[in-house]
Amino acid sequence: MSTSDATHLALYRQMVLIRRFEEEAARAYSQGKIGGFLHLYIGQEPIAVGAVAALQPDDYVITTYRDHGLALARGMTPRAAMAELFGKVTGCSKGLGGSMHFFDAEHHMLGGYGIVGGHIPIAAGTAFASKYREEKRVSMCFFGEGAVSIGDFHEGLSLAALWKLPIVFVCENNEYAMGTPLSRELSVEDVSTKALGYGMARDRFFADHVLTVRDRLAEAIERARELSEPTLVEIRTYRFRGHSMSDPGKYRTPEELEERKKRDAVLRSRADLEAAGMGADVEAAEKEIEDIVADAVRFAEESPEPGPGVARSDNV
Amino acid sequence: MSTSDATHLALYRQMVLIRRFEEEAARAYSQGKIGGFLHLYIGQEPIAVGAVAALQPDDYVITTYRDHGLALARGMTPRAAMAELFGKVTGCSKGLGGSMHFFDAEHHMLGGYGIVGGHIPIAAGTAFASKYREEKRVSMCFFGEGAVSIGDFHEGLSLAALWKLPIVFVCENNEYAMGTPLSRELSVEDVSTKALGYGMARDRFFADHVLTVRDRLAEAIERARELSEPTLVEIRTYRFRGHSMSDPGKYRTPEELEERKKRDAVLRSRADLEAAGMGADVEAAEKEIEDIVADAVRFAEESPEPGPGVARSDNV
Amino acid sequence: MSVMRFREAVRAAMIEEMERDSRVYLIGEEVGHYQGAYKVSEGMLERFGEKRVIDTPITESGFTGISIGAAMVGLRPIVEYMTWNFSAVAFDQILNNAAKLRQMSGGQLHVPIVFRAPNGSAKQVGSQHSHSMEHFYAHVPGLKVLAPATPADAKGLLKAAIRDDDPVLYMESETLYGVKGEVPEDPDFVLPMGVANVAREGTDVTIVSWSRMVHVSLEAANALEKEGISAEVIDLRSLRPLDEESLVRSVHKTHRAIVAHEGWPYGGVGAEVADRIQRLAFDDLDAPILRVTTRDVPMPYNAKLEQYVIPQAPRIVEAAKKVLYRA
Amino acid sequence: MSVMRFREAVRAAMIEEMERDSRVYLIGEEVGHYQGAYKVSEGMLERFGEKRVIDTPITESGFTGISIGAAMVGLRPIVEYMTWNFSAVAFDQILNNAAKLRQMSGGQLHVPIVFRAPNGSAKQVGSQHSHSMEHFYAHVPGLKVLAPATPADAKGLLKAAIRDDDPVLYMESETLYGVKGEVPEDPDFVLPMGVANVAREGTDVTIVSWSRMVHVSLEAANALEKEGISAEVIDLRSLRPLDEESLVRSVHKTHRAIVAHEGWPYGGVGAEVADRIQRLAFDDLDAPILRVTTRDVPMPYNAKLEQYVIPQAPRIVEAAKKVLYRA
Ligand SMILES: Cc1ncc(C[n+]2csc(CCOP(=O)(O)OP(=O)(O)O)c2C)c(N)n1
Ligand SMILES: Cc1ncc(C[n+]2csc(CCOP(=O)(O)OP(=O)(O)O)c2C)c(N)n1
Ligand SMILES: [Mg+2]
Ligand SMILES: [Mg+2]
Repeated sequence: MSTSDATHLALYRQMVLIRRFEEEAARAYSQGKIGGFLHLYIGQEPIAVGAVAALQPDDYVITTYRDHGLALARGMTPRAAMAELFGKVTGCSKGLGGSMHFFDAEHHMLGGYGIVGGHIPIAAGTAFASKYREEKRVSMCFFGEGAVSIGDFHEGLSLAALWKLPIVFVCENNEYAMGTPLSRELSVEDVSTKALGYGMARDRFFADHVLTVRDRLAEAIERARELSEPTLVEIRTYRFRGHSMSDPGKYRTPEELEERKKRDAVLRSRADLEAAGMGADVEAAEKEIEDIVADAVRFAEESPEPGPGVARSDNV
Repeated sequence: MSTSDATHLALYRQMVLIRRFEEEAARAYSQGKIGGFLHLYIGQEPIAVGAVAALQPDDYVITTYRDHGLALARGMTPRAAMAELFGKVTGCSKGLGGSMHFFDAEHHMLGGYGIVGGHIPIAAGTAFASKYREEKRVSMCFFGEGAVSIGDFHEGLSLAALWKLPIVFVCENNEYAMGTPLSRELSVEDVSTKALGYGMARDRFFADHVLTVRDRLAEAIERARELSEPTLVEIRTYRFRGHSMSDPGKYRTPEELEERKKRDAVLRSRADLEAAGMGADVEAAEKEIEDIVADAVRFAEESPEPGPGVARSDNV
Repeated sequence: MSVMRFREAVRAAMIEEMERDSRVYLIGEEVGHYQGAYKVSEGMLERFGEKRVIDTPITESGFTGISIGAAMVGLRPIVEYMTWNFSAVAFDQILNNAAKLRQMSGGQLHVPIVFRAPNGSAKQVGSQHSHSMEHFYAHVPGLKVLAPATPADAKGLLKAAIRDDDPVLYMESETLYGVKGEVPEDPDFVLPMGVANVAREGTDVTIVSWSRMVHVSLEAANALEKEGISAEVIDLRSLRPLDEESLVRSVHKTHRAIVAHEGWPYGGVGAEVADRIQRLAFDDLDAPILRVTTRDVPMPYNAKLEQYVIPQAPRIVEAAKKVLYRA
Repeated sequence: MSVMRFREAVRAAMIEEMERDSRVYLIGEEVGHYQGAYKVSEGMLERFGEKRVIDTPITESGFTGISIGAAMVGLRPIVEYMTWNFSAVAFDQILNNAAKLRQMSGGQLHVPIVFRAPNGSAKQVGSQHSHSMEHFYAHVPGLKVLAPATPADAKGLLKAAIRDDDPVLYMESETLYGVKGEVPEDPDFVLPMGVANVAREGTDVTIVSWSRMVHVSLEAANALEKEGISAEVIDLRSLRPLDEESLVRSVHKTHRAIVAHEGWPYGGVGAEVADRIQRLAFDDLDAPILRVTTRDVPMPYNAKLEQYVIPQAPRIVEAAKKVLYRA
């Protein structure tokens, strides 16, 4: 296997991990084992996986409530992730955070945030800290296109541009904010044009392939690392599930959904790998993932719940 | 006198009224007759005066705490304006608002606002109402370049562009936000470029002449009135006084200030009018203004203060 | 009278007022095509069209400001936040513009606007989505704050809010939307603001509450009854203005009071109620006023911890016994 | 000991802590080149350079969020708002991120940050610039809120705040900046948070206060003394955590209490103090607790009306007499 094939296989494996993890989470949710909101990342896997492949392990990443994909790509154990969804004390956030608030400080995954746009200045702040400490560390901030109209998007980007912070802003444009299509969200559907007013570098492409994502983001990451300059990157994508588990998804047609599923980057990578003669490796990886996810579910089910003391804000 | 000369004279008169009004206000402030903050408009007069000349009387205007100029240009009586500064019950806001909160509902001057950026969505809301009622009414919103980085600027413009509201956003770029020069405020000093990301029409020019302001704004006003489309207009200008009365103004050199005073649009109009043979009219107007301002000060001094009942929020 | 759910009562109030007055419209995230995140506005887009049922991008500060501006010049917006939590990004607009414009303009302007949304805990929605925002807003003069507990009150008070000439904040609850009750059909069924309701008469202890917690308080009152304790439950309904008289009247009878509410213990509406009672009915009190509140922590996600943190009937019962010195 | 003004004490605390710890820096509008809107940070840019004294554009939510992010990964920012009023546009960042991150991350992250600014009324700055923001923030678990009244406390508490590992909100007052007092020079003079100070001993009535109002309360106490009434003045200094014990101890002695503060009457810190006293010292109380607050209106601009609206010593005197049944 060539190095690049091995890499691709590893990225494929990550994408499958996210997908299978979330499919099982969805099942557990419908069994009442997971509560609250559950926003699935299914369909958008190439973004988190491609991004992490282009980053260094100690770069900072931060995202929205749709955070399982990034956390897993970044190295959070499926056990800690699933246990968090089950509200268990063995979860990444001790069962206090839930699906929307995954944190993994060890892997510099600085959280999933519930207020649209609120984490964008926070991400800029991590980049500010890197610059302050004169580290060559990059921050990467993920958000949906729904966040682009809100004040904190603008303030975060304004300051990052003015202060030349080492950050990559990644807009995962999946064409819907909950039930609102792009056309009712933004007067200009090309999100990357927002960069013009900040004099910020920009990029824009489709997440049709995990390697495309990795390579295009690598350019923005290099700009941040070497020049300490921010970039706004719009990645077009699509979510295959509802906004959250409670979303009936009536705002789009089954045809549209089926059409978009044909562009599924997970299938695309699988096909590529098979074509490259790695069908056996693919199947071995998939088998392994099944076991890992099943183990995560078992672990989550068997783990204890947090006791009242854990809820105290001064005692965590 | 030609119609256009008569118009120019009238606009000159307005500018002089604002200037002399504020000079007297500054004097009263240093005598302790006016309290709180006092932000003078001196140097920026061609903007409010030119804008009002281009608007219809029932169009809506709204601005920041630097609001005397717009209020007077719009037709607020100098008496009501000065009495407000003196905190008297005869003031436009009954002495409750003060310098930063001039309101004149009769003239559709919908206020001076103290929170930077906060009035921008409010202005868009007045345009929303006009559109809702299918009136051909335009809203015009004034703000400093310091407001351009804040969230409400972005949200106001985003929604105005998306919903095609009949509004003109006028950024009075006087190169400083308090003591902060443009270079430390914005990564792109050309404020009008912000329009690109909203797909909004834009314009940009210097307020060197009141007639330029009127004519250029007329284009944006027409776009709002006829097409119900917003425009972002950046007007470069300069304030000749400190940010407020308490500002020592150490952030700029006396040379810079003197240089800019040479471009004073009030002097420019005066010179034009004299050259057009209207020296006598100019002097008559100036004389008249002296009397009006003196009367306003007298009125303000002699007016009664509001009693405790006036402060009750349900009783105004 | 007809029986309807809380969510339907809210909807009926909006529909009736929109039929009655063309200046009234509904604006917010997903209120139109999506039929409301919690289906409160279901069918309204179809009925009134895009002009009057307006979907917004995620711009709470922006559409709050826009609605204040529109109200200022004569429209009468109903602003829906997806939940009250998200009003935190519009806090300045509500505090500095909606609440102040009447006074700071010397009475020239006023802002006839309703802000409404579900408030308080939902189910396991965690730290950033479980706020009881009334505790922030009731502090502010220039705002009225309502928090009904029943479908009838929901309708009557929302109609009052929409007809009011000043800003009214109206607190719903996701966990109340399904609750059924009798609701008057009279299109002019409008309840006065600032009048509490005695949800249950009693003689031994007064339990003051509002919104969802009224039901929990009634549950506690039932439990207390079994132990021979007669609890009176006051449903405030209106937090600002606050019906002091009803509080005083009840405590005059019972001599003991508890305030049971969602939201953190420090300050807020609960502390205000306690302060008013101790101030206005000091000589009537035979025991300190106790408060049963959400515990003083951000809301945990875990289901049991969440229930532990939110006030439950047994905690109210315990507090009642304490003020009766029966603990 | 050296005598310094309140503003100098604040500055000294910042300078000492910045000398001590390179992770500490100051950020805000006009803190650098302009030397601070109220000259609190005068000379600091020269001393520490642009890297550590950072002027921002007008982006309160942005620079609050940026500072929270920087704190989360190890820096220790001091965030200055030009006044606390402007924090209203950053409300969500403080409420949802600063206050919650420790808990919602299961303890993985924490946010060592100080937010500071002048608070309360200044002089005739009107409706939108005269808020007492402590009443909103003290409600929130995960935040600490300090409000010193003297230069010594200003220094000792600010140093404590900067050294704390969690968010601390620190309330100054424009009208206090010029006040002089003795201040310890020891670079490790750090006061504990959550400990009130008896600003004046007395036996007949307890007046609870903080920040600028402590001085007004002392003025009232002097006036009361002339009428033979001995007032004890408690300077809370720390609003959250709140020193219940000191309150109880004082009321145990005086049997009567007044809370005197700037900010509106509904809810807030004053109501909380009243609630704690009635709850924890019920049997000691001989009269209801009264509150002397900013009146329940947006701040008017007119000078006399402003003074009428803000609590003055005579109003405290009157309240004291009332609880002593001498009115
Ligand atoms: C300030 C705020 N307003 C509203 C919400 C409710 N909300 C949660 S997610 C969402 C849609 C976000 O869409 P987008 O940014 O495109 O991200 P996606 O869900 O598509 O990943 C909304 C409206 C929120 N969380 N925060
Ligand atoms: C949200 C907010 N932050 C800070 C301030 C304090 N402040 C008042 S005016 C001002 C500068 C504004 O500059 P600019 O927008 O350029 O307007 P100009 O004063 O030059 O007319 C600042 C920082 C405020 N009023 N509101
Ligand atoms: Mg989206
Ligand atoms: Mg400016």
